[in-house]
Amino acid sequence: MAEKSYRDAIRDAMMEEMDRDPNVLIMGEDIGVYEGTFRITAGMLKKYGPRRVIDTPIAEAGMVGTAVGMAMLGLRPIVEMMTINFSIVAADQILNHAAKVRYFSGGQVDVPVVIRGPHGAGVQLSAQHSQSFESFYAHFPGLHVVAPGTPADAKGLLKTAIRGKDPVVFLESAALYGMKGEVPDDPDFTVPFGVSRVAREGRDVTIVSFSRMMQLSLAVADKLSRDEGIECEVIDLRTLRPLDMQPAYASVQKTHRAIVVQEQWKPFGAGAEIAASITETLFDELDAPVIRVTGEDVPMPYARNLELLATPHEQHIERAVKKVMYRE
Amino acid sequence: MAEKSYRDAIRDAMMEEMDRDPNVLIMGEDIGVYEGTFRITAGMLKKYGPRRVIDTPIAEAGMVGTAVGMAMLGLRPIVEMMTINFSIVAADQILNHAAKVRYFSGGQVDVPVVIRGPHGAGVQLSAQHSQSFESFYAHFPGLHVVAPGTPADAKGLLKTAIRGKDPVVFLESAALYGMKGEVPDDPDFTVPFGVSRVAREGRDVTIVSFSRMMQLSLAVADKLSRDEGIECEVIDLRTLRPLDMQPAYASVQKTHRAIVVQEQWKPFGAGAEIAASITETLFDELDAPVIRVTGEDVPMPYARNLELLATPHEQHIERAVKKVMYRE
Amino acid sequence: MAKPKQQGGTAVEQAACAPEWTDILRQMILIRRFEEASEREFRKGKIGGYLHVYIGQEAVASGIITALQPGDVVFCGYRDHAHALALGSDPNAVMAELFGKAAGVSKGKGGSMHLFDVQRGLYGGYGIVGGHLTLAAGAAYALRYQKKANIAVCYFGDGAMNIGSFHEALNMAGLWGKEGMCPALFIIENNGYAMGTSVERHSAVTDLSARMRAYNIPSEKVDGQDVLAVRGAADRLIAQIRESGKPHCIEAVTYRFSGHGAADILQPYRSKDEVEQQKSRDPIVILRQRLGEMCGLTDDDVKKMDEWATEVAAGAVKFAEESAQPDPGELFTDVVAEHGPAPVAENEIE
Amino acid sequence: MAKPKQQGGTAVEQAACAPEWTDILRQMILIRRFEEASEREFRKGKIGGYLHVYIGQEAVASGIITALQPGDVVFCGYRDHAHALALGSDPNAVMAELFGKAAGVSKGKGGSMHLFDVQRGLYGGYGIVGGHLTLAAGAAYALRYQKKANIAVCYFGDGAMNIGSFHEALNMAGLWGKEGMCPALFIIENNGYAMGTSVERHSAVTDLSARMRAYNIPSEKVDGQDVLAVRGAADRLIAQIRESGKPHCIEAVTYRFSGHGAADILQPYRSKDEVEQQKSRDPIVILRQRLGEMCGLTDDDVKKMDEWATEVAAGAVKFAEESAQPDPGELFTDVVAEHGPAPVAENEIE
Ligand SMILES: Cc1ncc(C[n+]2csc(CCOP(=O)(O)OP(=O)(O)O)c2C)c(N)n1
Ligand SMILES: Cc1ncc(C[n+]2csc(CCOP(=O)(O)OP(=O)(O)O)c2C)c(N)n1
Ligand SMILES: [Mg+2]
Ligand SMILES: [Mg+2]
Repeated sequence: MAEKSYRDAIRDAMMEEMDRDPNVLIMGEDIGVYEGTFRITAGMLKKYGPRRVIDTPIAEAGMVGTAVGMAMLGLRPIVEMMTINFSIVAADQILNHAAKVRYFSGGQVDVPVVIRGPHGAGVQLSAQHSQSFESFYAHFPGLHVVAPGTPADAKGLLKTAIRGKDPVVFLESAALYGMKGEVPDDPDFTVPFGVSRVAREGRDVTIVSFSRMMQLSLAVADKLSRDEGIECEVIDLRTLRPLDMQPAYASVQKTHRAIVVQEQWKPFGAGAEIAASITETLFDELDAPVIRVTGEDVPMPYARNLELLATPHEQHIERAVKKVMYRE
Repeated sequence: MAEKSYRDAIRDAMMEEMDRDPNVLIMGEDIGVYEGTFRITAGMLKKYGPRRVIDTPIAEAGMVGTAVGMAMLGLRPIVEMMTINFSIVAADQILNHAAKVRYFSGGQVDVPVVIRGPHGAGVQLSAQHSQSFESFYAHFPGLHVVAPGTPADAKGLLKTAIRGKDPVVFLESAALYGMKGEVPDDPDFTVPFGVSRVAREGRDVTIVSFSRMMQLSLAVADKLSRDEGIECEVIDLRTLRPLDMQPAYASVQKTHRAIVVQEQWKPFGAGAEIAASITETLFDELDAPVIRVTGEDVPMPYARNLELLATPHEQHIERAVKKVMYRE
Repeated sequence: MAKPKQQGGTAVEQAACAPEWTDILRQMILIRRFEEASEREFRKGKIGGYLHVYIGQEAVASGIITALQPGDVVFCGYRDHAHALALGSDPNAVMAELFGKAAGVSKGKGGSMHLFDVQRGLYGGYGIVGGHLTLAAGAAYALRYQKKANIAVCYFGDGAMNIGSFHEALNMAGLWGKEGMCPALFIIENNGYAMGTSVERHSAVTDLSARMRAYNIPSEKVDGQDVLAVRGAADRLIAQIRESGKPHCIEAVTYRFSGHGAADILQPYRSKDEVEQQKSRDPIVILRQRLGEMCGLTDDDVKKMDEWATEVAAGAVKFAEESAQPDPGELFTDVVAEHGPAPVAENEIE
Repeated sequence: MAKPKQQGGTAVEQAACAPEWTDILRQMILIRRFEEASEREFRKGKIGGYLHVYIGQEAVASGIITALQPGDVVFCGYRDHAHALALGSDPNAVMAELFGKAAGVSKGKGGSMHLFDVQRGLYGGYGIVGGHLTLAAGAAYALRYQKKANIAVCYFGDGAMNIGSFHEALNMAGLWGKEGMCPALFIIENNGYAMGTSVERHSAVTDLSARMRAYNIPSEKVDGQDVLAVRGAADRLIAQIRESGKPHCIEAVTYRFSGHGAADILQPYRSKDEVEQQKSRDPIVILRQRLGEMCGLTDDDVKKMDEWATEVAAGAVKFAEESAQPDPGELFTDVVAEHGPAPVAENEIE
């Protein structure tokens, strides 16, 4: 085990897989000479050369589409989106091509493409550059949608993505790039898709979340434990498609109370699916309705004071926990 | 009142508004000379000429983006998507431009653009041509998302869309184009956004739906009433953003049981938001969990036998109704 | 299986009487009869969805694809039956796909617009106009990356040239070509119309080949009704592409004799006269006449080919009719290869 | 307010000593000082998010925008401060926007990348590369549709030319131009790089003007460091565009003296020498010298302009610092104009 940042864990995963398999390559905007706007790809061009570290024009649809073609012929391209916001320029290539070609070809091709990049709110990047698309990508069969919340998961899930046979939308939290954590050294350490984990045990309330909001939930859980003796169990979904709800269900059977935490807009957001699934499955177990903690239903404003109001914070999670405990 | 088809109701709405306001124009692929693949625009080029009925190249992003520019300068463009599937080629223009420019300009512009076209499963159009995008468009603040289920609503809601000041994604059910219904003659008949309606009254179970699935639900409701004396109340949401859940809540307070019916994939689909909202709001009123009736979680297959298995049918709705009544 | 290019010069350099030319004529006649049969079956309601036939454009598929070698890959749009047949896909399996049967080339899951036969080099069959050009450019890169001597061929229509993915794919192809990393042959199937919109009405520049200059990709205009011209250009350019790893384009000027799709009956965008006049340049008749004049091919020879093709097409229909629907369980296969809980049926699958 | 074009020939035809040229120099110096101030405030942490300054490219904004008339509209990318100032936006309101204050041109909701001042013709300020070109083409159509004599100006970078929306917008502009329905002036701000990727590395064809031929849109390359050349081309072409309703393009060859954004410190993609050498062609120095030689503009005159500009920039910073944040309630305004229940706050808004 070594202490690694979320950023380095992602870079290590890519470089270890590139060392391991010559079919793995990476393409994106300014990932080579410029070394990446978030420096995830720093040093990669020097080490692997321009055939395997491809600086592309500003052409997200072109990046994803060419990657799909490469993948159909046996390569394992990783596509870096400078930020995930730009991936919707390539939405058709992701949703109508990458996600469906296996199916409408009757299973004649594998499509091992990893589309990765930072998602979520930054600091004053305003409306076009602050989005999370997990709910919309996770709606589409044929894709895998991954949202790691720790350095270890970032590395292990990315390796699973790169070694797999299917297209993966890999959502990184820009806000977590600097976060440190223990990461196994074993070059074959991987984390399977469709396996959620209990990030913290607790008897009172189940908090279901992923990515940065999972970390925020952990902080709240510790605070509530310390200050009020409330013990929250935090479930980290890790992958939204496939979505493994079993640990959340097991937890709710114990706590009989659950909240869901998601960063972005409430309507038709990821929290809706999670809340609906829990209620559908465990209606009689619930002592309170499943509450969703979400961002405000507005495009992201630029002004810092408004931006802070637009996203959920610890106190909102705390309030929701108490609400399902009828403690407010 | 006159008997009109859903198709003619849509055409009437557009032509009446074009007669009323010279700033209204329509653009799309093969809507002019070809008169539209679904013949919605038949006769319009002849009547209004090529400046107001614009045949575009195959360029969905171009169509939507130019329409946004026109709208910012005071026109009221209607963009016809040959099918809504092609709208995701323009996803960035819809989600990052049309939906957000009012906000990040600090309210300096109106964006009265209507993006309309048939959505949902057809007959053997296979994976790329059979999709419904309501949940993903409805996730984005700044848009209105409309999905009429009757000729009258198709006309009234489209007029509201054309007369409004905001971008609207107007989802038509190709399967309903031929459906007939009473449509008010009043040229100023409009249906407001954000007002759901009770499509059928009933005391036993609330069925919440929209578009074609709402019609299917009505058929099931009549059958259950006839054959088994079960009285379902059917709520037609009509618009998904803004989403008016009040009639559904009022209904559930009466029936204490609800199901949601949606055509496409269950995970992160529209049904999740509706089920989660009902449970959040009326947890103590519910005698059973809210159940979702949905399509199968697979890309749409071509083979007719598989396609029929991929979408929900009357018996599935019927089974869900009985399930929430603990009658099976 | 794609015909291996013959030793000793290209087919065109040889006497145009080489046996291969009779094979090509036979192939084009088969495509014609197959498409006629598929249109008939569509009218009978045996084929559903969209059906786009290649009648009138046969030389564009046959002229290029017969010049390919094993390992070359082909991407095309939804008007893809001819490409499959030219690559040697079993007509029975192609027709079965149109019928949505399990024995179809794509297991009945893709249909007319999504024919795949990867073993023979057919990488599909795509329905979003222009969406597959990026895939083809990437495939070409992959072939070079893998140090293969093969090329990627990408067919697309005149109307596809106005969509963003075309632009992004070709600029990337042009850039990669500078490094010798894009052995791709792009084929514009210029049949004069995008559905009901003529080239003049959808493209600001009507010389479509000239538009390729914006990507540093050389392009040649050829008579798409003359399979000798198409094949001649193909042989020459494919050799260059294999050698250089640089992309090239051919604009095949052709015409679609049938409607855009089987539902396009009225065709308000073109006159009967125009269609009739264009039919006077039938690619099959043109080749048949040339082989007659130059090589003494007789009416009787052609009659035999025709009977054979008619039989194959009829046999394919019979095969498709009689073969089984996909098993209901197929609904859930081929969604993803692996990972996580298998999909659960929402509704009972009878 | 855009300066009305003067009677009796364009500014350039007149003696380049017309008072307007001193105004243009003053404007360019203001832009420079404003951008320097904004970079300083970014370093201090007073400005957040992304900050892209126009230092080195001033002549491209001033040379075109000073040739516009009231009612003309301008669309540009995220590197938009200069365009706002050239259009006459209040420097205080522009700086307040960068600070995210209520007094900002976009109420503090847009920030540096999304400056809007519709009253003065600035229709934004967009952050998705290439996404705004389609808007500009549509705006041009609308102007003609409304029978106005105005034009739409669209600025974009060299890197924006490789994305699909560029292609779709220009082909549609070319088509509409044939009908006289697209009075648009497209300006390529060719500063040699898309972030860290040089033109040679991102565009298969490096003569960017030549690429416009694919859309039947004439294009001229001008020295973007020489405001007389830029303004000369603008006067001539804008007159044609107003008259004909046909789009035109100008490729302004320029250079960005600062990093791509304020975070671009290392600049591994270009050498210090290259930057230094390019700085020897400073558009402000070039104009200042010409006005000196030809019109006897003195160092003292320039010193006065400089002092004025420095003061205005400093005043703008002070104004922005002191002005108020948006009211929390502003979070929910400007989402949509109307319809349905007003948004409810998920979380308490203190
Ligand atoms: C992105 C997209 N927009 C619209 C359509 C609907 N459509 C299918 S084929 C077609 C015309 C294509 O014309 P062309 O590219 O010339 O090919 P052809 O049919 O003539 O062979 C259109 C508009 C589509 N499939 N994809
Ligand atoms: C679609 C999209 N992809 C990527 C980005 C990230 N990005 C912002 S600016 C930029 C470079 C643009 O270069 P250019 O168009 O030449 O304009 P310049 O910055 O040189 O003025 C990139 C890649 C973006 N904003 N939008
Ligand atoms: Mg065509
Ligand atoms: Mg640039």
